[in-house]
Amino acid sequence: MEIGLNHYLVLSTILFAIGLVGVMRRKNLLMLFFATEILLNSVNISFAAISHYYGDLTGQMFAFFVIAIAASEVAVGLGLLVVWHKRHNSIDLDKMSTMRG
Amino acid sequence: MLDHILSILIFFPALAGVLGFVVNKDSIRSYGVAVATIEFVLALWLWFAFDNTVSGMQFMETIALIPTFGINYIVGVDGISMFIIILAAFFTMIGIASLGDTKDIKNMIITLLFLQMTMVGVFVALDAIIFYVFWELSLVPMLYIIGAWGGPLRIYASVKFFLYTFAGSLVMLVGMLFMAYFYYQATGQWSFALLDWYRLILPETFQLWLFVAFFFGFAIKVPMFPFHTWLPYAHGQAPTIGSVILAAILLKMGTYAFIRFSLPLFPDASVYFMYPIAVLAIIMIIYTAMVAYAQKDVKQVVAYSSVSHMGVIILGTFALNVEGISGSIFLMIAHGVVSGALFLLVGVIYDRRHTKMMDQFGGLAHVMPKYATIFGIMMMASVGMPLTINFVGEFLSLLGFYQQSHILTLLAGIAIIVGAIYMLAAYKKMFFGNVTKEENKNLPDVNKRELIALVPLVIITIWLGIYPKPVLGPINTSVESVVQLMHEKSITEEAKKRIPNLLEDITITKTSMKGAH
Amino acid sequence: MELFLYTALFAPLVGSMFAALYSGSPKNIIAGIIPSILLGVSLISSTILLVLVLTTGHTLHVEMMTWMATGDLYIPFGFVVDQISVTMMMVVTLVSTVVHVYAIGYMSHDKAFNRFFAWLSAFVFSMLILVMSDNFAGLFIGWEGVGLCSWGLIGFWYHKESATWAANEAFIMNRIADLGMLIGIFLVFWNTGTLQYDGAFAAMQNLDTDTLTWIGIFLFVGAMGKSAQFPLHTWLADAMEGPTPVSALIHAATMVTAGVYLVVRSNELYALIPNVGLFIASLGAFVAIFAATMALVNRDIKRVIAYSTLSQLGYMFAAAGLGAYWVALFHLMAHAFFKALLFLGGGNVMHAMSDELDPFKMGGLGKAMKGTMILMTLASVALAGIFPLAGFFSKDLILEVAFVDHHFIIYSVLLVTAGLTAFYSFRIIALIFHGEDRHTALGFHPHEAYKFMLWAMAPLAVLAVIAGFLFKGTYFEMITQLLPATEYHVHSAVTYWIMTIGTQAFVIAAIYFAYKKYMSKDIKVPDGTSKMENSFAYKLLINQYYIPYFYEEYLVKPYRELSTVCWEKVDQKIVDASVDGIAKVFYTTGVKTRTMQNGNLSTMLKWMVAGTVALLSLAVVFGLAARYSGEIRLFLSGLGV
Amino acid sequence: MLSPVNISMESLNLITLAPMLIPVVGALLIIIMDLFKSEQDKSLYVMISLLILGIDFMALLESAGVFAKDGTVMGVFDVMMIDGLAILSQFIIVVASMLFIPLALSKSRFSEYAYAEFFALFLFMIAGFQFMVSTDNLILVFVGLETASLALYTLIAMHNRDKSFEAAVKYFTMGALAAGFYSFGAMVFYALTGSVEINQIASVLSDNNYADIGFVLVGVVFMLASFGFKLSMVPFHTWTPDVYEGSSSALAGYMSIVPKIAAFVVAMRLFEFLIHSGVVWLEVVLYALVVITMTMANIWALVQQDVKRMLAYSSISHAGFVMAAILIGTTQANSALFFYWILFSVTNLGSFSMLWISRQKKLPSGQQSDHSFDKFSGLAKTSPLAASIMALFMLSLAGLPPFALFWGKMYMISAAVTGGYTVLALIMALNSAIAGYYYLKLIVYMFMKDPIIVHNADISAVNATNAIKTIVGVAVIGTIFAFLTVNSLLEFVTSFVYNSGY
Repeated sequence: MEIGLNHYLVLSTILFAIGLVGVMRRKNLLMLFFATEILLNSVNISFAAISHYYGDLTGQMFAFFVIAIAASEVAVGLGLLVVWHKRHNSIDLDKMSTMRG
Repeated sequence: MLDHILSILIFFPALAGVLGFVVNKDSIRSYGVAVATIEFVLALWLWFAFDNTVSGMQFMETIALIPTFGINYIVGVDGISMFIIILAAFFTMIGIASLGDTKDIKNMIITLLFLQMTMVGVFVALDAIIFYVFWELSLVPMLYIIGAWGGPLRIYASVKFFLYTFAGSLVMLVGMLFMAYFYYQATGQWSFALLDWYRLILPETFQLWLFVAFFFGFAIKVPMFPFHTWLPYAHGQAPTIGSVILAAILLKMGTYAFIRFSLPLFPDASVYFMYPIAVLAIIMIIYTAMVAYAQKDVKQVVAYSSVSHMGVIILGTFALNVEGISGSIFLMIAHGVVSGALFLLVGVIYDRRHTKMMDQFGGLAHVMPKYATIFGIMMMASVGMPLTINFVGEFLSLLGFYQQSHILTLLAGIAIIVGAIYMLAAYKKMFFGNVTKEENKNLPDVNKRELIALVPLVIITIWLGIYPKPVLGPINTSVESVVQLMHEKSITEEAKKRIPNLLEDITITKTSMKGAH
Repeated sequence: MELFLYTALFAPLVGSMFAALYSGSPKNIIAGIIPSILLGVSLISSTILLVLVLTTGHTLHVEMMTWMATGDLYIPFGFVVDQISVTMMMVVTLVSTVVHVYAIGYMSHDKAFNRFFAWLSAFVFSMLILVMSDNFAGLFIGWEGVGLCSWGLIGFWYHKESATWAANEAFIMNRIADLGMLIGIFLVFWNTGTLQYDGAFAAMQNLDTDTLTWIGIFLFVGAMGKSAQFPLHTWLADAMEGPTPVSALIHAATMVTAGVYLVVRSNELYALIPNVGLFIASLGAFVAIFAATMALVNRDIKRVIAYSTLSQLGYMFAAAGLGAYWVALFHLMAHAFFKALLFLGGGNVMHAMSDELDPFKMGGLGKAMKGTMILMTLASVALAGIFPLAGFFSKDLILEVAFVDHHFIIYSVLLVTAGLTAFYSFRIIALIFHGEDRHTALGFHPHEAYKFMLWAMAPLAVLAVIAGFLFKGTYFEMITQLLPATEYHVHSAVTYWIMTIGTQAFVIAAIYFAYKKYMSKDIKVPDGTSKMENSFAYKLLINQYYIPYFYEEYLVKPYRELSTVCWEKVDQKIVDASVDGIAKVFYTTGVKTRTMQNGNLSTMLKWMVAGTVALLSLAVVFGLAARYSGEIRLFLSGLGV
Repeated sequence: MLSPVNISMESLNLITLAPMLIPVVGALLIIIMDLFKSEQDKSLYVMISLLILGIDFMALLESAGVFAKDGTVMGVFDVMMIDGLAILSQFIIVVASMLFIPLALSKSRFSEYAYAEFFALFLFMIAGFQFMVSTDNLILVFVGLETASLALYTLIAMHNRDKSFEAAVKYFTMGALAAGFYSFGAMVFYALTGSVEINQIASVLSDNNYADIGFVLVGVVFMLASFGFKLSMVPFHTWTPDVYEGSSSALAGYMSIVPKIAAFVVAMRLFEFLIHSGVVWLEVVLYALVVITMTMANIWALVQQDVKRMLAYSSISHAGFVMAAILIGTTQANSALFFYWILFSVTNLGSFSMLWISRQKKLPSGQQSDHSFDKFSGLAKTSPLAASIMALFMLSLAGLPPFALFWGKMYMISAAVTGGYTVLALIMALNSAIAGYYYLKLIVYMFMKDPIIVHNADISAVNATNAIKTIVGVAVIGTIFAFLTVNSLLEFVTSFVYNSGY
């Protein structure tokens, strides 16, 4: 059998789900960021696939933008992470709950 | 100037209040008295300039405010509202004049002046939103007065007062918006002007719903059973001046609004809800009178008594005939005068003994004869003795409602019994018997400053009791037009039957007049 | 002529105000004299009016000003002087003048002397309003006014708990009746369209009987309150807490007869509803004997006289109920004279005995106070209805009325009552003035009252004697121009004589018996040991048939408790608590659910995902539903939905 | 063999980019200045950004004029879309920013304002928001959204206190998740319709009249989730209170206004057509979201001990209140949205600036948080004017006439009424009543209690400068005399909304 659109979509959905689970389960900030990356990239896959399926470039354009944004997000995120680690030398989420209620 | 007299009446006190911040603390009282007196004189001038023969609105002013949404600054006065305005001005005056030495008196007087603005505003507003603005705004100064100068529970009391009324009036606001929307559907343009709404004839179901919506706003303000529980707290905690204004004017907003909005806008609904509301009113009358009898705090007695009297006012309003409605309006004024005076009197003794518990007193008639006499007169007025101001109102209200239902009136009439019971009991506890408490032995009798406030009230009580015509006349003229409007607007047979058609009645009136002579 | 009307009406008011000016200051004789003089003026002008009415037969009707006018309602301050009201005016002004003068002496030692006269004159004014006004509303003004004044006067010595209690009781009981009256007035207005007597009565002629009956009943309820008819009678006896002149004026001569006046005034109404009339008559007869029995055993002079007043009121109502309005009015007048006299005499005795009221502790006072004895005896004779004193002409007339109208039960009841009346009146006379001297032992030193007080009482005495045979004719002439002139003649002279003489004999027997029983040597102050005092009947009577007890236990107490419940349970626990409850619900939800915001990032993320998943599942469900809507509909239809 | 692309510059219509480019240029300018001479006083940057925003404002007026003349303008390969909503929202964004920037001139020094980057980032953020609102292309929306958000995270973090870092991290992480949702949602729509332009998506969907509604809904769900996050709809709101508490009061006030309006506009573009084409599911879900958000946020606000957190929750509930407009979807409702938000921003900026004014550098003993209620107790005694102003803002937020927000509330409820959502109208009204309690709570503390904490300085002035006072003054005047401007504002807003077909 040859790989159709749906396979891609299913794959990306599965990846997205994995990402979500990661986001929920991970207590380590770094892991959390990885999870979000998975989320975004899973979407990229399907964008590429769909744009190929429709034969117009919009989807791929979108994918490129997503990649760019993901990159910049990582930049900001890591920056925050580093500062946090400097101050508390831990990147555990559960330590991070001074504000509540 | 006379063309803008109403706007002047509204905004003069507020302006004076703003300027009052400048006035030195020691002379602020005289400033307040001066301002209030000017306001009162203006109000009297309004009365003299008022044309008693005209039934409609007078001194109307219209300023476009939000024409795109049909909100305009429209004010006007007729026989129904005029006297309450005068009363408001009067009570602010004597209230400030009789103000004892209170802490930061400056804020108090300025607050009172702002309160006066809102009070006058409510009674002259002829645009629903303007009415609503003043209606809500009046909560703030009262909140401050109770909360800042009140007793131990003052914060609870003031917040309860504010939120309870606020919640009710928000429902009313929804009702108003609906009303405007219906007007929009009917005429294709937005309008919140009352006089426009009067021309609108709604199907009965709409009337019922809208009536209910408005009812919440008004009933909580009145306050009608079972929405009355904020009142005892407010009165119990408020300083004397606060209770006086609250009882004399603010409560009247509710009953006034019933006559101004509910009756003419929803005649059929008014008829439909007449019996339920009458029953509520009767519960108010009897039940609260009993509660009043159980009180140990004389101020609470007066507070509950005013709930009881408001019941009679409501009853008269929903008599839906000229006698009843005129009576209820007159009773508003009467109750304003009497309960205001009673609260002042309670304040007098509170200033001397710093307690309001009746078991602390007894035999005061020996030590404070003048005080006892004035209190006695006011008590008898509140009990509804003929030739006092209250009797006219109660008599007319009950007389009016008797046309609608005999048995309910009979029940409501119990008011004159239970009223006598709690009032006489309270008076006996406070004034009769021998002076038992040592600290009561040499209490000073009422002093000049207090007499300034009390004597005019006594005079009004008697004068209007013997000769109510100057007040009753204009009221009657305006009420007749309202009733006629209701009769013409009403659509159901029931309503047509219940609400008299004055144009026919005129003949009967003539005959009865002939019979009279 | 209007001048005299206004003078008669307002002179007392002026007097009252004058006295009121002094009410703050210590006793001042002026404050007593001026009102008395003004009352004299009022009396004179009433007399002039009486003469006018008598001679010309004209009646006076003035309208002073509008009181209330709204819608169809029009109530003026209007006053009418016709045969009825002028009679009442005479009675009121005369008796009150006497009482005022008397009170100057009686109250001379009271520090609240001035206040007393303020109240007293005010009372006279409201009484005059009551009898002179030309419409029901005006009547109601006076009605409430006299109630107010009686409240102030019963509670005159407000330091006495009993006095203030009695005052409030009187006021509230009257209020209960006034409600009935008010309803009656409403009925009159909505059915006749006016409250003016003439207009209303004219319109009543063509109303259906039911309405009229209701009007009649409600108005009479009002009358019952003021005239202390059963079951609203208890306040009258307690009202004796007031100073004696008050009892004489208000609770014997004038106020309590207002009810009778009302019935007489609305005779045109009651003429149309004889059933109600009959009920009134029966109630009157019942009250007559009911009160008389209580008077038999009571050991308080004033209360005895009060009960006798009550039973005499019963007579009046009996007459009025039977349609003999003029007779009722006549008895009202006569009774006013001798009963006031009796009370004032009682006042003298009280003074002499320094406010001791138990006749058993007196005895033989006749030596010390001859004048008082003579006056009181006269009054009692008149009350007993011995020829030729006033009582004979008025009271026996009522008996005749009952007889002639073939209401034999009423007749016999009233006859028995006549006997009882004679007995208890002379019981106290005997106990007070004759027999052993029991007071010196108890350390009393009685003395006769001031001369001028006795002189003040004299006119009443004279009237008590002559009012009957002198005035009856002229009175009849005058009154019957307004009231139905029903002559009551027993058809055969024989029966008439038998009746009259029989009655007289019966009464005299009763008097003799009273003297015999209570002048005997072995009368001593009862101490609850004697057989009679332990008998059931005695207990029943001395406790006034346990009616006050019943009221206290089953009306007053429950009301007090119920109101406490209303406040503490209903108002605070239910109504208010529910309001606060709503607020509390919101607040507690806040406190409970704020934990959702526990500050932990992964919880937050979980919430976000959870929300998304929830929406997603909703979406899927909806989507499937949309896709398979056909099948679902089929399925549902299978279920018969 | 590709054919050469030739496109006329006119059709590009680059002028539509002007309003967004101006802040970008300004940001670059600031950075360059910093390169040449660093450690300059913040006032310089404040004034420059103010000027730039002023120019931006001019450009907006220009495009507004264009719109008024000949309707919606497309540009740059029809990616840009300058319609009424875009212009209105940009007005709000820019004006709010102009009101915000001067707050940087606080008396006590705060680290973030020392950096030129702060202002540069700020301008970038504004540009991002402007892009976000002035397009219906999901890509550009995404780009704008992320630009703005990333800048915002950094701004929060620059406040340089533990709490602010925590806030930044939280906001960032959840933002990343939201971004994921957004892109997934966009993907679904793209998959369904083969387009990322909202109006084309709409037309395609309606052409095959929502054949596979299920998938549409999946897309909608993800969009709802991501915008729910931006608009802090319950249960996507959890970040809001923490972030507000963590960041400086001024920035918090800003965050309660500008990002939300941008998100509102996009949400409006995205959901309106779905609702109008009768997607019942969305209607129901939105209804539920709106009610829950309003009510729960109010309830949580009741129990707060810190004024700032209280205001955070209150702004959540206000957002929910306004979200109702999108549910109702009539022209009146949509214009009510903007109308409400304008008045809301005036009042809310005012109240947050009052907090900002009273912000101490370090906490006195006995005071739990920066702005705990105890801090304000008895304020009326120490500084009556400040207390009265604060009270005024509270009353306005509570919707007490005739202050600014009342008119917004009234018009919004009226929109609900005319839209046939009676029950919703009642719920909205009663929520205002609940809200009344916690606004009143602050007034009670200020006017009816005696001072609890001894402040060594007058707390109403610890951080006050003329600049800040001016802002507060503007807010006060705006709040009190709103009723004079309401009419023209309504006409303006309504015409713009109506002409852009919403």
